[in-house]
Amino acid sequence: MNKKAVVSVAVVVAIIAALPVLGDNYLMRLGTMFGMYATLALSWNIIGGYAGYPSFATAAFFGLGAYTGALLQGAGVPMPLAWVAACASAALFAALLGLAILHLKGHYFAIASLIVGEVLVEVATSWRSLTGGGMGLNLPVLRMGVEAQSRLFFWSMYTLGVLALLMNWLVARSRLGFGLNCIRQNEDASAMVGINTKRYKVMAFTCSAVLVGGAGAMYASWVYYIEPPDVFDVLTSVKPIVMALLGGAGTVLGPAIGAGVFLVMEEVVWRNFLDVHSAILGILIVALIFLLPNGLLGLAIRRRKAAIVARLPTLAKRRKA
Amino acid sequence: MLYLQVLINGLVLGGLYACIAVGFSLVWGVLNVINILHGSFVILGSYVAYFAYVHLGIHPFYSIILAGAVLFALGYALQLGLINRVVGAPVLTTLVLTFGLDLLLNNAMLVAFSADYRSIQLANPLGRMDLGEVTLPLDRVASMLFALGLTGLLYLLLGRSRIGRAIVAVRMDREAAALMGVRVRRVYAITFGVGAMMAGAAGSLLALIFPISPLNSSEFLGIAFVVCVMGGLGSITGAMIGGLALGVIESFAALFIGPEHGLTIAFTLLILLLMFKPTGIMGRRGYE
Amino acid sequence: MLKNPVKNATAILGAMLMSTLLGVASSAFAEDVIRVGAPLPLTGPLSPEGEKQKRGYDLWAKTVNAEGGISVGGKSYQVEIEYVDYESNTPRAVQTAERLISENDVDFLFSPFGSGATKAASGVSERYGIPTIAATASSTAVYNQGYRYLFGTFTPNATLTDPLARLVKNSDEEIETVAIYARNDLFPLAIAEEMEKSAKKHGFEVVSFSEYAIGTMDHASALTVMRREEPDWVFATGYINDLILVRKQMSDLGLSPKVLTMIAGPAYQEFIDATGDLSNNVSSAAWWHPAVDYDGEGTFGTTDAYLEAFKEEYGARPDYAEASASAAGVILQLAIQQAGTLDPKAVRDALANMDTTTFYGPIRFGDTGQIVSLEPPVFQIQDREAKVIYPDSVKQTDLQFGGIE
Amino acid sequence: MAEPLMQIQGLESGYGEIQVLWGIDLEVHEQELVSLIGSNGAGKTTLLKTISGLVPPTNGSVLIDGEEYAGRRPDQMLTAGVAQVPEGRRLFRTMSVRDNLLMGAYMRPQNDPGIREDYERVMAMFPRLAERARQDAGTLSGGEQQMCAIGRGIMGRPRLLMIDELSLGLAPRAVEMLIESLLELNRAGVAILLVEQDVATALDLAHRAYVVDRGRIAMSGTARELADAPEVREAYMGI
Amino acid sequence: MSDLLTLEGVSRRFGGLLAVDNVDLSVGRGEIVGLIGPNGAGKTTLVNVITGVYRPSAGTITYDGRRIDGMKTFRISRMGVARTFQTVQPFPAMTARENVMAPATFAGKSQGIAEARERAEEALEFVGLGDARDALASELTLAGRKRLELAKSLAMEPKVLLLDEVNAGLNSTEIDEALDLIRKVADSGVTIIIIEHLMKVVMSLCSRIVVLHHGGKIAEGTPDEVRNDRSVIEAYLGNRYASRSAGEASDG
Repeated sequence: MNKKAVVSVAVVVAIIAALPVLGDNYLMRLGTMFGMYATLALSWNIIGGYAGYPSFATAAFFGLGAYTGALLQGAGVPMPLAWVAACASAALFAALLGLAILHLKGHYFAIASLIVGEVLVEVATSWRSLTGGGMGLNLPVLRMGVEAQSRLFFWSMYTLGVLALLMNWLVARSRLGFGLNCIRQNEDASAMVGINTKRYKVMAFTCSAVLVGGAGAMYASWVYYIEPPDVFDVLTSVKPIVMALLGGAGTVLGPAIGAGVFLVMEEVVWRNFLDVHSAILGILIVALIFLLPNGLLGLAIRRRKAAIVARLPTLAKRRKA
Repeated sequence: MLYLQVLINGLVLGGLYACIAVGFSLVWGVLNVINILHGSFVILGSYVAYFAYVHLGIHPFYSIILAGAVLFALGYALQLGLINRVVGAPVLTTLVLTFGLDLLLNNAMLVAFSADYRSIQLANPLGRMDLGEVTLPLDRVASMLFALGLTGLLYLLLGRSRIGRAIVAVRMDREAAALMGVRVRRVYAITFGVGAMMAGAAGSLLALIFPISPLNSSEFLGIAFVVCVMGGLGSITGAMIGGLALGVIESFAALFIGPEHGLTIAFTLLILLLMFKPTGIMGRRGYE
Repeated sequence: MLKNPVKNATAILGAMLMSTLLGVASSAFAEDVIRVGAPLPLTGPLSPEGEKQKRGYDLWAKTVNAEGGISVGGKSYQVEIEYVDYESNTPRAVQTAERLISENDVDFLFSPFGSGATKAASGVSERYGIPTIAATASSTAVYNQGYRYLFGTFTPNATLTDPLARLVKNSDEEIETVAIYARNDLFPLAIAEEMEKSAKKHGFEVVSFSEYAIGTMDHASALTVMRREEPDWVFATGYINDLILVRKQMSDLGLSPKVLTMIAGPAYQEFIDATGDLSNNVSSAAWWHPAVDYDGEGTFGTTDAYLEAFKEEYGARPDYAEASASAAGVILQLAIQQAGTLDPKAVRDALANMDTTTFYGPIRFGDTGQIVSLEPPVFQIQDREAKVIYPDSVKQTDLQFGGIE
Repeated sequence: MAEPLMQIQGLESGYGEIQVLWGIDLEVHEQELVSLIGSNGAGKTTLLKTISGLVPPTNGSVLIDGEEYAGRRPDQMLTAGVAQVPEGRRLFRTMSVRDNLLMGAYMRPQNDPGIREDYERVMAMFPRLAERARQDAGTLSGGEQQMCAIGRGIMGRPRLLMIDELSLGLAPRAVEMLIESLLELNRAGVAILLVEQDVATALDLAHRAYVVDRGRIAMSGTARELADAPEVREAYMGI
Repeated sequence: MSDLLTLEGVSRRFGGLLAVDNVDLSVGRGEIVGLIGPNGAGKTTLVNVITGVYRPSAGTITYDGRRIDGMKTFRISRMGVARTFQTVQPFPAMTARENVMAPATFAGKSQGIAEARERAEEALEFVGLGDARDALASELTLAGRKRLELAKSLAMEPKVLLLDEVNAGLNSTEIDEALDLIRKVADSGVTIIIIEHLMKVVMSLCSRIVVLHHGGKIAEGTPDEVRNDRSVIEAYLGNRYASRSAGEASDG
């Protein structure tokens, strides 16, 4: 990204951050959701977009973060500290899990990562003494005003989203991002050019978990009641993927844009079609696959590629100087 | 005796599981597509059987044919119209596509049939048979035998029939199959149709046993997943063995560790299996 | 068709924008309307329950509006219910509740389904000071949070299990052992725990208390183990699909206790339809039953009138969830009329001080906001029909033992 | 000379944006044995795949008995009598040898008594396959696999059999056996288009040959002419 | 001068197939060694064993005084063993420069992206792809992609370079260019092991030639010795042609 792009992104970020000025509670809630969705989609982007590993573990990280945060807050740990701990627990879990399953490829990896979430649901449901099982878990209610609360959660979640964006930007510019890009395109050749593929994949998987854990914990504090089927919902794994694909997986801004568009789409469909909103969402998803296979940002990239192809004949005819 | 009863419970359940999974496995193996629609296909099959019984008095065992035909047509059309265009695309594309289609189909069923649970009450149930302390629920056993029979039929179809050999050939080497004159896109559509057909047939057997509602689709999809990975994907015998194994494991886990942990145990085993032997119990040899 | 992705994308976005505008336009509101928000689980696993509640609310709103609406301070208001689907997802319920209050400007709120979601959403209405009526929340934990704007039409869970245990104990049958089988989920587990307490209180031996996971597709092992214990009484909880399956598998395995109690499936006609003769002699308890007979105030007035109206609208008998939803409407209506204003605080006070009778039964809320004036009926399915066996005032028949095949 | 069995004019094709064939002209007559030689990546395999319909041509024509077949599907090519034995054998590994051979007759009516006949013929031609008819094809040795692949090609009863890389990775003795069978097949009336890296073998067998270089026909002529051409000897035989 | 790379009794088995059979090989610093043999002789497998893609079933591999058999691929490559693939393996969606930057970043000694970019451009210039550096790898011609492979290997600043059929598919002009390039690389002090199909290339380039057949080493020596070795001729051409070819070869 060039300087101009960075500046314009920064301006947009700042404008959205000023949302509370409008004082509209519903907008604030949407803004908070946007922060959360952006965090999830951008985090998934690291493992799914850059490294090309179709991870369905987002729900596992999210739920784990939510329960870590909720349990710690329940035990009297201050909320911000509980959030940080949730990040840490999700990251640690991802690192260990990554060591165990990142040798799997394609569908097998997808399934393994999906099932991890299922196992955690079962554990959370069965371990009643700790998690309250199916009865769910209540968090301590915050002693502060309605407005202050909604501002607090908006800014917290939004900050997390911005952090996720920053993480993507840093990864994309670093050796890690470069290496992941290579792994996605050709893992064997990547090892051959000296990339420690296992380590890079585990790092990517960990990156894809750390902020999601935080998002889970914030979410728990925000709704102050969690239950296993909710925080480990499979949709929590699927939606970020759709968002990332929508915006453009493997790009820095794509997933954030996708999260925004998806949120708007979801809200619009949801409020206008009471009984058939999931069918309409389904149609939109199918349409996206066929009409926007590379996401919104893919349109721009396509143009750039076309320009290079136009120059090719000269290269093909090149002779020794 | 307790163990024998639990073993029988597990086998009866497992036979149905195998039948649920076999079509999913076939599609996965041949097209390399994870068909998220599979659970909804099963439910649709159940509805066909339900309405056939309630309105026409057709016993669910016979409506296997009807449900199979309806689902085959649906699957064939979906594949030819939509999914064929993304076969060979990255995992995520096909997954998200079938996910979207599933939202659509499931919602459509919800609107058409409502979420109310329905169940078939047979006019002449077979009842149960008591052998000492062991009880055989006969309708369930019959369903299971039908389920295994259908799975066996599919096995024969793939091994013996012309189209079956074409499907197997495409699965092994699509280009070589094309060189034999196999029309690959059509075989894909037929395979997807057959996968849906098996789901429909399984659905009509399940209509006798489980309450029917569109809400159950994710459970059936989950079972198909687990069985398929356990047995080795794309393998008919694998699905059969995986299904029976899952049924038995679930039953004994419920006995020894508690009914609320049956699924946890199955999932945990699955993760371990994936980690150490991702090709499933039967491995790659399981096919055919 | 795939040639021009830019154009396609523009078309998609354009369509989305259009529908947003339409959505906003349609939410412009009219005068002289009382707006009640109702977040419901219209899709997802709880959708059957959500649909029931919706039928109850709809019937009330339709009837009230047909009668000329609610008169407040000499002016008539029509009732409009704003439904939102929260997809059986609790936090989404909270979110929609907030959206209904802050954006759709609803005057009052009907809670989401069940104790869990009600509890989660009650914080929102409390913060905004919007009187909220919960039609399907029974857990005392929902009401003892110290909230002032939440009122519920279900008595605590123990009021269901206690009369049952007493009834069985006082019979001549020799019933000593109870096996409890519960879905590991908020309501089913809570009621099973109440049952355990009630059983112990009345001197039964609880031989087993086992749970099954949400989404369990086979109960054979658990029932096989239970069969070995030969319990006199089996008490199973869960949602209707679980209980249909449990009932069928009990029959498959030849588990025939003298008493079989299930909560909450048998209260619904669907259960009887789905299990046929197997439903016979299954006992249950619910907060309301069509066999009750009250003559009260507000829309519908008598239970008979309500049954009639329901039958005309839906061609069926209402069950407790549907009736409770309608009752929630009637209660709100009475409170508004009592207060003579739409001011939330005044309506809240009217609710807190309410002491009246409706088609649903006598209405009086305790300090926590939970109803205290009802005696939930116990019933048993006989000849494929639910018949009340307790309390004596509305009793239709006696509890039958055995006959569970 | 009679009309060629297959006549190709100006054929172009490739993969996506990469063009591989740049205007190929080639013909094969009835009962002829024609070799295609050229280095790795010259486009020989792409040429065969384009003819058999696996790769769509972007330009040019493929005439079979004077009728246009360019861009047809593989099954239509088979019906026209053109079969291909792909590079690397590509057997159906966990099917038995017998089932592999029967797959070769996929296009023919199932009750065609000729299938049985042809099966016996293949078995007679390759007695080693007869011994292993029930075995999985994947368990065969390289030479046996090539026999099976060629047998599979024969089972379609083609008039023209295109064979890609006959000797690839095979022991010399196995290659010699295969060559004998091919010559026998050719004598029985089947035209053969052979792609072969081993230029000496290819030229020794064929009536005529083409040299493919970077997607174009660089030279053509009788096998003897090409074998004696110094360019060919230098570039491809390394001697 | 000690040998840079030594293989002792290296075998690799795949199921029932012995793809590499008890091969001994030692390569000195600065040598250009040719590895030839008919298709399927096990050449590529041997390269894969050396570079750690496959673990040898038996035998030891010593490089620069250290055992490397069983090491991970990326470690071996970081120690200075580079290879090109027979079928080119670029990162298709990256530009040529990015492709070459990858090894420069991960296996080379470059510090930071800027330096890797510089290295990459040097390597591209060296192989004559300077003008094509912004083209996507998937859009290069075959010859271009082969050069790209070479540039990638060079960017690793290797001590040993394994070239797997770099000339396959090239026409004779391109081959001449490639040969010049390989000599240039060798002159810069890199040890080269080259797998080749074309005798002409091997003969003109190599100081020593090793012949593999059915996984085993059947001959080793100078180009002249190998070319006149009867078993080599037999393996290559089949005995039908052995006598003729041998005769002509000795004439030439």
